[in-house]
Amino acid sequence: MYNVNEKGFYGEFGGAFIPEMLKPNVDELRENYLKISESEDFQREFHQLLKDYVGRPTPLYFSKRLSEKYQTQIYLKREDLCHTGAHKVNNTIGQILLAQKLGKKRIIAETGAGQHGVATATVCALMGMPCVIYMGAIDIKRQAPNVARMKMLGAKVVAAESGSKTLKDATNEAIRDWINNPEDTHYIIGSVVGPHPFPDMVARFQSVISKEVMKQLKEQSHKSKPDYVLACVGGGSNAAGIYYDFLEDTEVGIIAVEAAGKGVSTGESAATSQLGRQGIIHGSKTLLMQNADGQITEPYSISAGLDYPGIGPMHAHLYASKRAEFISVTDDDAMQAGWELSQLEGIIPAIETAHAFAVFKERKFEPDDVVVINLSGRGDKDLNTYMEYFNL
Amino acid sequence: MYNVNEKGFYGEFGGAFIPEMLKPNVDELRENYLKISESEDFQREFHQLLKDYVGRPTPLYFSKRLSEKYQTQIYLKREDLCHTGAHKVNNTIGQILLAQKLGKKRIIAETGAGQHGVATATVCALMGMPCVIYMGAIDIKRQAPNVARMKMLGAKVVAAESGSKTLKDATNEAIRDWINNPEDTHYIIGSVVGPHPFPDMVARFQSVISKEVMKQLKEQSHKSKPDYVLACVGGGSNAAGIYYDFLEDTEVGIIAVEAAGKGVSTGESAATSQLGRQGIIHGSKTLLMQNADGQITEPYSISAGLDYPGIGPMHAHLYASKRAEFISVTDDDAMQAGWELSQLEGIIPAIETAHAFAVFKERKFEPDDVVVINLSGRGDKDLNTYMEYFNL
Amino acid sequence: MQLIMFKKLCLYNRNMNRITKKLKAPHKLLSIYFTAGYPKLEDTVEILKRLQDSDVDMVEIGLPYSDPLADGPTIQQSSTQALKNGISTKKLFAQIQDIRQHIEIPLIVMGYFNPMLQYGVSQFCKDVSDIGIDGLIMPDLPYDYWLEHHKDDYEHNNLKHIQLITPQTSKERILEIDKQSEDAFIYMVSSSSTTGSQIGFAQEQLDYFERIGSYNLQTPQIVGFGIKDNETFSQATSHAKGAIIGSAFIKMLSKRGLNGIDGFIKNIRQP
Amino acid sequence: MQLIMFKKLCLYNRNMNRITKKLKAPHKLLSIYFTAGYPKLEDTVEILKRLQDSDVDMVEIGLPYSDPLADGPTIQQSSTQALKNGISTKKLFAQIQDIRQHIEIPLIVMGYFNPMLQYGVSQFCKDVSDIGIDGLIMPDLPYDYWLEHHKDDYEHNNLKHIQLITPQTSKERILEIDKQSEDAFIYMVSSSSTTGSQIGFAQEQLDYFERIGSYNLQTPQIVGFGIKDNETFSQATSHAKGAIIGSAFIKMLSKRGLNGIDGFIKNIRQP
Ligand SMILES: Cc1ncc(COP(=O)(O)O)c(C=O)c1O
Ligand SMILES: Cc1ncc(COP(=O)(O)O)c(C=O)c1O
Repeated sequence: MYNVNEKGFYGEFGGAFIPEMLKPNVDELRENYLKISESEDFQREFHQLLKDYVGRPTPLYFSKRLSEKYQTQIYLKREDLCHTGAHKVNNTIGQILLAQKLGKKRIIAETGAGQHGVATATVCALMGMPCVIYMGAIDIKRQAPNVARMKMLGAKVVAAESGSKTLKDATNEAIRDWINNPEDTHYIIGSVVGPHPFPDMVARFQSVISKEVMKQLKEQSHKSKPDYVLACVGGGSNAAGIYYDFLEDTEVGIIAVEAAGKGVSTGESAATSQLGRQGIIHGSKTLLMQNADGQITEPYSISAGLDYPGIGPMHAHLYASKRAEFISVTDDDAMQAGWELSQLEGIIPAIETAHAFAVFKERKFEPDDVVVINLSGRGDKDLNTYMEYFNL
Repeated sequence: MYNVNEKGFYGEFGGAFIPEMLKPNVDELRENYLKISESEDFQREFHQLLKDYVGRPTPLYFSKRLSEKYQTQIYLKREDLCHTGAHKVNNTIGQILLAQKLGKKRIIAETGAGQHGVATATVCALMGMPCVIYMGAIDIKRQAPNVARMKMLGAKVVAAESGSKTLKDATNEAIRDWINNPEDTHYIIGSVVGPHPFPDMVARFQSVISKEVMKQLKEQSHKSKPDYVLACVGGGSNAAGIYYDFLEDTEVGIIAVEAAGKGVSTGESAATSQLGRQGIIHGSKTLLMQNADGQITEPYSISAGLDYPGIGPMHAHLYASKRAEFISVTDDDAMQAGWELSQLEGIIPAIETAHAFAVFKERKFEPDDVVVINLSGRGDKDLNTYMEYFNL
Repeated sequence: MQLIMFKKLCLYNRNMNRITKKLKAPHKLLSIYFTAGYPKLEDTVEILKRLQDSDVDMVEIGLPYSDPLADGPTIQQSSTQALKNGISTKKLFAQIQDIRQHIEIPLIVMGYFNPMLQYGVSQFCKDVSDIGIDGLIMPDLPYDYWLEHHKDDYEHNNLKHIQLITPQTSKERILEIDKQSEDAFIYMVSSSSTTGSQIGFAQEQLDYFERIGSYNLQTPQIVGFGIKDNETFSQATSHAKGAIIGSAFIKMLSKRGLNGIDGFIKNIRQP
Repeated sequence: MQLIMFKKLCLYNRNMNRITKKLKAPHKLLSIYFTAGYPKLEDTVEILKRLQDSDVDMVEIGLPYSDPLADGPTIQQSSTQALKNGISTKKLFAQIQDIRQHIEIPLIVMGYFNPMLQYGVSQFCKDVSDIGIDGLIMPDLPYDYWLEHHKDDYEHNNLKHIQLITPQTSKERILEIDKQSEDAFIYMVSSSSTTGSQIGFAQEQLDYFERIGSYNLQTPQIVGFGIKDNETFSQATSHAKGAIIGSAFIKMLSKRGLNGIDGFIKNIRQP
């Protein structure tokens, strides 16, 4: 009911609104992704790498001090401990293996905050494949450490100089590259966005998160399933990962946190579900921020990874169907939540992730509720922003 | 034979050469550390935190591409995946628990590269304890991201303005603080240095590394134990950790890698075993770099974490007894090895760690040899240095 | 009076689409793409007039989009500039509201699906048809989706759906598109690429042109992407009914302005 | 001739250590610590002379060390400066080689264990004894280690080992140190702290002085750390045989130079 149907739609969202030039690539992927990724060989190789290379399973950590402070049972799913520092690598490991099986020889990707770019450059180094990362010219400036990491890993970083020079434009450039290199290249998209089958494929690779949560919670808590799963939503991949195995179990509440930027109604925001309307972005029908004319508008958030004018079609459907509760959180509240987690638990979260933690100030939970929050990434890449914000 | 004796000595190295003012603190620790840390309660709590908070066990990863390149079987012990980015946190988790059991209310530590400072600030946040980190004024400048992390974690960072304003002076300052606060304060030293029982205590907390290696190797390789364990040596804690359970098994070769800086004989080096003589530093008798007069000389290495004029007494003994093979590696070779690991395996190591990887260019192994190398930390903190060095 | 004449004209159009009629001409067709509202917001109509005066056979009016992912840098930049100039769907429609009083050659609107969707697909079709537009090229409106959801809207308004094919499009699919394209043309993308990214034609492309020729499709093909001068125009049209020039025209416009149009077109026809 | 006289003097010293003798004096003793080679490299001897001329009872000559971890910032900085000035163990010994021709008050060398170790412990003891030094304070040479390894070296050379005790030192240990200290004194650290970190004395410290007093030790105690003026000197010596001034003296030196010595000392004795 909440997952993708055979036509690639989540309710009325999804599909593959792509130029004819992309059709062969997308068709090839659609026809093969399940066959390959569900095969025993693939699964073995995928899980071996997740274990030995990425460091999975990531812990499910009971946060005693946050739980005390907010009078509920808070568990942190530690994706920040993944190799390269965020959940993004779960997906890139999956896609690079798939690309290999499809005989691809070259990888491209887009990146905003640089986390997906680093995760892609990493798996390309691992597999010895050439790699081109598109990144908005503005993001290249504000995420310098991640640019350096990509270069260390042997990737070519290409500045997207078009449009607003941020994530959406980097995505356009990556799609253009794919159009121009239809045969030997695989495009590793970094979130549950883009034309079908990307949203479903990425969600499946990320679903390892909810599978682990399910198992770990049984071992570690008095409940066999969470009362809530909670995540920030940029494109929506870390959220999809922690929701996945709970999607159809409506006893498990789903909470999605968007970036309100300076405030939902300030004109500087990325709260897509509040500000968006149905439309088409990067090949999929979903909710997106646009003007009356259907021109995509530029979102704003202090965190480069949430600074995206759309959300994945799965999330659009979760919103429209009211399966998920959507909350939006300002820059300031996110920064304070990041500060609080650092000081209370010794974990400095990515600013994207910090948005999810700001929920506890806005919304009450019952003392007995088990709330599992996806700690999607660590804050190393964001130290400059934290330093400036808090005057450290 | 190679481990500490009941008097706190490794062969002729070790002991506790401390001012009378420190005696009560050190005595209290010496009398209690084993009783507490070997207790069932402590072990349960320690291993629970290592699992749920630190992310242990860290993977043992077979490096296919390095193994092919160097024609031997290379396994990487992934301490870079630990929470906070290096092995250092194994020790700080252990010591903070110990400090709690001893009723201490305040924590101090020294730091060079900032990794130990971050690991200490982290566990202090976790336990809600105030924390002061001493750091050389020069290191504060060159390791800005880690300074920001410590501050985010609520630690007070105090600049050591004395002497050469680097790690050794920060250590002096921390010792002075301890002298001035003998009752409520625990000093979490960051390596296997300092007066007995610190070297032994830190080595025991780090020994989780070799214990895991032993178990993982049995599951993952055709051999039940490594032919070599290999690590870089600053103070020597990551090395002690990976050697520990193999110390007495002389079928397992032990290789220690020191920082040669610009070259052992250039006057800008930190290759203590080559350049040092027996002496006393920070309360322990060991090998250290000093002039004829017994004044401690300033070491040099591109990596702030290896930039220490001594080595732990365990390592001095391993050197003197020829149990370990000591190799020294220049800045340039280390940087190249860091580059190579990034490009071949998608892992950007700390520059400290990169020194260990430079061994493969200097020393041949048999094709069938199983060489386990301690990947002690990740390179996020070193991106600036890499960028400048490689002009990225 | 004028209004009645205009309506009659529209009625006539509904009976025989201008594209269909043009495709029956004996010569090779030259079609020009330009971005509405570029270089200046109010240039749209004047460019159309000059193109017709230069004997261009057909024009694609680009409706600028913020995220034109099938286009290369030249068309992207012109779109960004046009949006900055203030172009919008409504503004364009207002500009060309009376266009059929001046322009007789077939006119096609080329854009992206999202602005059309926001306008309302049916309404969009009706309004462009009322203006006198003959067909639409929407690169990111997939053929199958169009077939299922929007074919009727097009047909009710006597609008042609111009479908792209590329070197990677399967023969099977091409034959099916051929069947559905009726009296329009197939937009034959010279290579798998975004606009403006080709430098002349390689043997590979000529082979592809020939291969498509060998299918003996009922629908004429017009080649797009990579045509920029007399040579590439001749190559492209040696196997197809015509060719479209886009990026090269925009580049010329941004260098030489509207006064460069006549010379540019003459050069294509006769170097 | 001179040499013979000097040797005789030494011989005499070996029989009755100057410290032992001085401790028998009826008044409260004032001992001054200074860093050799500071402010200027060659100031060492002149400072000694002026201290004796000002009626100081005893002097601790600081042998500078690169890593003086029991010292606070004042003494650290003076050590760093002295090392920069060129002081070394050998250089100091050369400077004070003939010191007993001028100075009669007891002299103690205060340093850290590593330079002594590098020099050779036995040789170090022999050489300082030959110069006429009466005792050594090595804060990081632990009492038990000294007892086990180096007591003989000291005794052969008629050198006193001056042992520190602090408020945290157990009674048991103090009694044992008392037994071993023979005719020397115990260096009673006023509080657990590095040098120079105290600002006057609190009740806590006075209680501690009293507690030690109540043990009725056979060895006299001299208080160090935190004495800086007449008031603190009086407080300290109300429970002990004497007191040592270090940081306050160095601070004065760095401000006023050698000419400030006499006034500083007079001020301590009589404000
Ligand atoms: C740590 C972290 N969390 C979340 C996101 C947002 O992406 P998504 O919504 O796909 O998880 C990013 C994107 O860069 C990220 O780096
Ligand atoms: C990653 C890493 N490895 C190694 C070291 C050296 O310390 P040790 O020799 O105690 O492991 C450091 C010190 O900061 C470090 O950060």
